[in-house]
Amino acid sequence: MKDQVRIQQEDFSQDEEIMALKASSMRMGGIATFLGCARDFSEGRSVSRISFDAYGSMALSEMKRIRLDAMERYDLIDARIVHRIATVSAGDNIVFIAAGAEHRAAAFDACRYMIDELKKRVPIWKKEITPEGDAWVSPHP
Amino acid sequence: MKDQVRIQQEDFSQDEEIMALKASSMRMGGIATFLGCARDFSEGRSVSRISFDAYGSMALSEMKRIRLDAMERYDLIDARIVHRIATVSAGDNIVFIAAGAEHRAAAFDACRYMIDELKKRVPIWKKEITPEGDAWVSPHP
Amino acid sequence: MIDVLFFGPVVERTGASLLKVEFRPGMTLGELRDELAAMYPHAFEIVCLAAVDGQHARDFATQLVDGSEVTFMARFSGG
Amino acid sequence: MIDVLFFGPVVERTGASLLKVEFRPGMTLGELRDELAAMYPHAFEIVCLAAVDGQHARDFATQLVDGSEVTFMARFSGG
Repeated sequence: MKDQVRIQQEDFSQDEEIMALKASSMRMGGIATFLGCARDFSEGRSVSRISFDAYGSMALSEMKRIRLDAMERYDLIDARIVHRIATVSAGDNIVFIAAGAEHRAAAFDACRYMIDELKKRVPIWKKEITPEGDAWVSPHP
Repeated sequence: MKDQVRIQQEDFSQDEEIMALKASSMRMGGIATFLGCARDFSEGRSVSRISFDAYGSMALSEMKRIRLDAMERYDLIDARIVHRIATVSAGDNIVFIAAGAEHRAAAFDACRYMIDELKKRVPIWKKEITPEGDAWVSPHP
Repeated sequence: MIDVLFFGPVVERTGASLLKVEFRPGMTLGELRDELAAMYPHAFEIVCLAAVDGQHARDFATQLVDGSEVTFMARFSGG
Repeated sequence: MIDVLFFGPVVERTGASLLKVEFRPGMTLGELRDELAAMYPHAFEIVCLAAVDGQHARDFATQLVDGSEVTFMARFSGG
């Protein structure tokens, strides 16, 4: 079984991740997921590809911590976080987060918490490759 | 390509549904999904299987309406709703909802809206088959 | 004729999933409900929603038309 | 020695992803930042987060220990 929290180059399968998530319990009534994808257009420029840089060891330990925080805070049964570090094209998967709980409210709240925290706490940077040149993404504060 | 809104007996694949959702645009940055599953335990009783009854034609038209309402309300790029009507066992999939938007907040809000509305507006009833006998589920008001 | 449909927990209490009820001009949804509730009091204890021709019907003063498909439903529990 | 790591938009401006800085007893995170900011002013314009040994470091008065791994980072943009 693949780890619950991973940074990897290759794409992932939602079916596989959900099967692994569900394997932990038959008491899971609601699973909320978030899938972040590469867009072909950002802030008015067309984007051909996106590449990433990461502080790998810290990124992975922060992602593990976010998972544990969410599990405790929302009384989840299980959760998974996968982030790709690769050069991707428009439409490609970047990040996948899944939260499984007995009921749906906790699953939704936890899933949203995890992606929000990931954006705040995990040292990963995105570079947009556009026909006019490359540019590191500066998120709005 | 399968319909965006369906009632079906057979299981579905999240990978397939997400691929169909993404096919509509390269501008989708965030996809939120909800997967409802059969639990092995409900209100203190163990549940072996769950069966369903539905007012099929109305259920499908209400699901289509919920999708359109969500698309407009949250400015989604696309959305999908699949509900199984079958006899399922603990851990099995029941309902899948996906909302794709440019950004994540709209995707989350819309996904939650659709499952909340589905529970309120769609004429489907669940019967829990337990070792002590069968019982239709009465949701809390 | 009016087709009256029952589903799930309600059909369990009426014993029938379809009733054919004679149409009377001017008949309202509320009148139909009251007649059926008198015949199936146990089933109507859990009825809390109605639909006419597959549309949610909240106004019981609505006049039915001949050939309507009406359903009286328990609280939904899908999803 | 202190290992200083740079990533993404910062490494683009420093031209180096790793610097080895001589350790001085009592040296604080803030002192290290100020020295590096003087050497790489353009890079430090976008630095807004620091970490010591892979942990977020918010207190610039923190004393470093010999062998620490320190990083000065631009706002994250993953996810």
